[in-house]
Amino acid sequence: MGLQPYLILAAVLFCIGLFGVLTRRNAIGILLGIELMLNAVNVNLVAIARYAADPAGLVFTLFTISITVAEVAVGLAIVILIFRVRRTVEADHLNLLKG
Amino acid sequence: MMRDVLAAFVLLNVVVLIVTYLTYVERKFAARMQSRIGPYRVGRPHGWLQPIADAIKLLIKEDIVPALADRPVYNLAPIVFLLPSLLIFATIPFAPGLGLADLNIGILFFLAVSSLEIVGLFMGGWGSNNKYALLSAMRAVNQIISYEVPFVVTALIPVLLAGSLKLSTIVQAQEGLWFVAYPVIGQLAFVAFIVATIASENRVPFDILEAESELVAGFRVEYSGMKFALIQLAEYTHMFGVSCLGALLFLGGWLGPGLPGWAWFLLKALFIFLLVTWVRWSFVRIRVDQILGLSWKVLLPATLVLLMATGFWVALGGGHVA
Amino acid sequence: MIDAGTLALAALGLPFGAFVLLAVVAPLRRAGRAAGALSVAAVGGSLLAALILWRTFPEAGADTVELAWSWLPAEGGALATVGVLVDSVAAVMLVLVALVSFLVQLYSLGYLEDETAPALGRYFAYHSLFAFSMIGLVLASNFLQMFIFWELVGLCSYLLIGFWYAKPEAARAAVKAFWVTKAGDLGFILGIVLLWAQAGTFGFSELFKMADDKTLPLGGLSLIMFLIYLGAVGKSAQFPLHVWLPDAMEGPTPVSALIHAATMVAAGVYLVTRAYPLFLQTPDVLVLIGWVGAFSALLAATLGLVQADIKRVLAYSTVSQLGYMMAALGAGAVGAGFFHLLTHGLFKALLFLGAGAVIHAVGTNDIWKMGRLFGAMPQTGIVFLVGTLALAGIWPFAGFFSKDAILAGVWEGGLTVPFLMLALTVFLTAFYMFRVVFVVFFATGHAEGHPHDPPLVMGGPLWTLAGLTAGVGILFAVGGGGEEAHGPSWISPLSLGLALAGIAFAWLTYQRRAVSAEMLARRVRPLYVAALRKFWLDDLYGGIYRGVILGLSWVVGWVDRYLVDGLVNLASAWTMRGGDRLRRIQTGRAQDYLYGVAFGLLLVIVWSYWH
Amino acid sequence: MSLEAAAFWGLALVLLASGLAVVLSKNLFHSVLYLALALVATAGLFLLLQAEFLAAVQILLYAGGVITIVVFAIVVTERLVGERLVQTNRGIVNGGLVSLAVLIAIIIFVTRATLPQTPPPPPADLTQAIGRDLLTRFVLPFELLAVLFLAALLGALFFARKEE
Repeated sequence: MGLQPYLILAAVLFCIGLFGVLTRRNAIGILLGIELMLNAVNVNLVAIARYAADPAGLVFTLFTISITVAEVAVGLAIVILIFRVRRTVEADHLNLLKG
Repeated sequence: MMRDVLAAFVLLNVVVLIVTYLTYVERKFAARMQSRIGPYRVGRPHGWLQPIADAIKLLIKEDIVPALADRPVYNLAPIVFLLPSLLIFATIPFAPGLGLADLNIGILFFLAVSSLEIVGLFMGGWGSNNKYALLSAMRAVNQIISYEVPFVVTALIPVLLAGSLKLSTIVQAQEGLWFVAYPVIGQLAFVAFIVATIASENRVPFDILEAESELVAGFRVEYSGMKFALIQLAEYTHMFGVSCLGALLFLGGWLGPGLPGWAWFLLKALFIFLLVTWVRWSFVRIRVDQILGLSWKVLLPATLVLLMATGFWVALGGGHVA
Repeated sequence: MIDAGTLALAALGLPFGAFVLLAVVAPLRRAGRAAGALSVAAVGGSLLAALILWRTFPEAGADTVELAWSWLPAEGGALATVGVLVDSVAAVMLVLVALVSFLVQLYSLGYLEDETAPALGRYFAYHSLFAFSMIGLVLASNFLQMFIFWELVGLCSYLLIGFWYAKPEAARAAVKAFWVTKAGDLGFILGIVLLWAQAGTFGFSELFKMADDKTLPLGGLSLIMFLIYLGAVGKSAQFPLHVWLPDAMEGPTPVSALIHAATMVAAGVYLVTRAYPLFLQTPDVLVLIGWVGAFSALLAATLGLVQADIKRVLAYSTVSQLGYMMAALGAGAVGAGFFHLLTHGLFKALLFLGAGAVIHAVGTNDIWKMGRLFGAMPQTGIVFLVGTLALAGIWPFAGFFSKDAILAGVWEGGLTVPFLMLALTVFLTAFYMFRVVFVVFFATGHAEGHPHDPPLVMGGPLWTLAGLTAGVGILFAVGGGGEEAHGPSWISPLSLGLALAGIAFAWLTYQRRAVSAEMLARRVRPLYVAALRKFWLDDLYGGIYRGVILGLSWVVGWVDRYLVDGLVNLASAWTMRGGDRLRRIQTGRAQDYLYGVAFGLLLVIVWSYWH
Repeated sequence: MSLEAAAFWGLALVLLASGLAVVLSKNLFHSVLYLALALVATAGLFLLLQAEFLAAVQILLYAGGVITIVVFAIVVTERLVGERLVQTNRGIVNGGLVSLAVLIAIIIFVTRATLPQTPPPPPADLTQAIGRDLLTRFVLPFELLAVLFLAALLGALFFARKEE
């Protein structure tokens, strides 16, 4: 089996995640979409590492996984904080940055 | 291929049988500690048919689903809860060559799969749509996040000493000296491991998630019949699995004179199981904040320091680096 | 026999262990005296290791022992190594450092008995850190590691000068010491990095080998060595960066004895000694070192004449003696300079500890508030006298031989003018030191209270150092004056004569009052005033700061306020109008921005089709 | 069809289906569960690619860590047993179009590239290789990761502290 199916699978997964991030109303839902996108990236990295016989890709997957965990922890801390203050996690209502 | 499937099937049944009788062992043990007799009537004189009777009783009970439950989640929860508990046995070597798959990342596989259990637990708590169940699941998340980290860290100490993630290699490295007898490091790590084990099994004194007097029966309060049986089975299977891990990591697995390897192994696992049970029936429950504080303020720093010390020790030439 | 590397590591590790224990185990630290005992025990162990190392060194077949571990792994080999490098210089220096540290810590137990327990614990934690850092500096096997320890001792110096941080002068002095030495350190690290860029290594052994084989690229080496020397200028308080050392006397006296007399300030000299094979490649820098050293010696000696604070006199004499060492190094007499470093370490620590005993007994630093103390504190008087004689360079004390060797070395090195400065300094040194001795111990006047000799825990170190100061000298006197002094035969009588003249002059002025000090001051009024004002150097630095920097800031401020702001205001007016139109794009919803990201991604992909 | 290909297509099907469910499900809790499924399926893909170590890490950190934290956040933000938060999607057409455009662009890109058809033989001990690379070639990123974690830790502490 070639590398191509893996890359295409990752691309589809990435776009599903992108779709989720673009359309979800709930901040947590958006985070879930981001997780999917990152996951797609990991699939790419591991697949390419396998086919290029270079562990660099695996090392970087390790990095992305651990960074994602940290990101989720902080991201959700922010979500909870927003909820505490504004009693909502609807992304539509979170427009304090509005110009 | 067919051989593997067959082996898996046999293993599954053996494990389930052992676990079924573990409940019996625990009940008898607890009864002795409290000067009672324990199960007695079914299968006189020692009540040795009691687990079978229990299983049959639960199987023929009516399956109740709460009206407001999140049905698919509620129904799937026991299975999701049970699966990881059974999967962890895939990598456990019972004796040299006796085991399904002796992965070269065995211990990591064990830790990873057993961490999935929380998903099933939470599905049950959430799906029941019951405030006790949900509170219990919340507490479980708190506690398991807190104790997962020290648990992994203590499990890494034997890994460092043996220089391998492969469970059979870790056991082989203990030829001559079990890691529990390793000077200083071994004992401290073992104590930390037992504490983290008790917490990860949600046993007294860390059983806040099913604290009967507060939460009725915790996340499984709405379950009955077969599903309840599955949850119980999963819990005891997990306990047995962790006991096996402890036997592998610290007590030298199948190593021992005279008896065949698998017998030694099971005895050691039983020993850890009884140790935990002994703690369970001896202590009182402590508060949620105390449990979390113990994990983050005492256990985690202590195990991290221990891990660092082990690292230095190994770097200086101790250990069995391959 | 334990091998040298292990011993060196033990000497290094013990104080570090003590420091970590004291830093981590708070109850132990707060216990005060227990912390002190631990720290003293650790550094005592270091001393033992150092002594064994010194006695058994050099081992058969190797005159340097190097242990190295690679550090900072990178593609294409490790970037640097850490390790210990022991040779005869390091071994001797190690003994000095461990010895003085040990004695001073012991002494501190008595000197600081009035401190609260937590403060005492903190003091000893710093001391342990200092001992570790200084030993690490001595044993460093490469420039990078040396720099790290160099900064660590600087940090300890800062912490210990500011030990009484509630006292504003102490806090200010700590900061001043920190910044002034940092100015030198900046040069040091620049030099190291440039050297690395040139030679590709930090390691001493490799660099010396390259210097030996003439493979060291010489282009720009003068600049590099000058920059490295700047570090030594800051640490060893050479002109013009000497201003921090007198102020550093705000710290506890044992600290002054240890850090600002015997060990840390000598680190600069040690650095030059250590890197001497490299300095040899750049004779112009060496000449500069010689001149600056001699000038520092003379300048500090004149400043020492007018101080009323006993510790400040000693501080200036430290600067002066460091100048001697540097001058010797500059003239090529490495052995003499290093020898003086050792003897000076002993007798200056002795002097400071003696001064500390006096201060402890009298409760003031001002020499005019003391007097006739010899009767009350005979032991202190005797040891102080021993130290003073050594510092003045009187036969047969240790200072005589080392100073003699330096004078001979500088003369032989052909630096005539620096030689004259140093010779004059000999006279001045004897004069101002005996000024202190006569005023404090013999002349009229009386101290308040009932001063008495210090307790054994303080007296022990004093007598030990006094014995060593005298003993080393006698050893040399018997042994024939050392090998270094091979200058003309008239140098020894000259320096001895100058020193004796200085003592006699001081005796006339301050004991017999045959010469009036006031009249002397009037005669050389400009010089007297200048010395009182520290030759306006501190004022100059302050003035530079106030005049140049603040003036520049004012100009910059004006430019900023009117020219730049004018442009900015103009730009902002346009931006505001533009922004008002653009703000509609900014909805504040993260997802709308993500559309932008997605479009960007699309653009990148489409663009890549053509490439 | 070889066993490997069968496993790949099976996993791909699960992965994509659960991925779609993540972004389309109206029940946030179900979304998270589907995400867990997707993550486990990804771990399966890693196994297929002979990266067992990463598969284990993926499950341990993602499934054990991320999922737990997300669930936690859901419970906290839905006020324990409050009303079930029905979450909907907004601007489905726009989002769909943009995602589809990106997908098509990537697929064209991928199909135009020449990619290896067969994997090279797997290395002897990948775990060891990862470990060695982590502490030699990539030691700087590794150290930076530690700094990042420290920052994340401080950030989480900052957010979690009690309101004054």
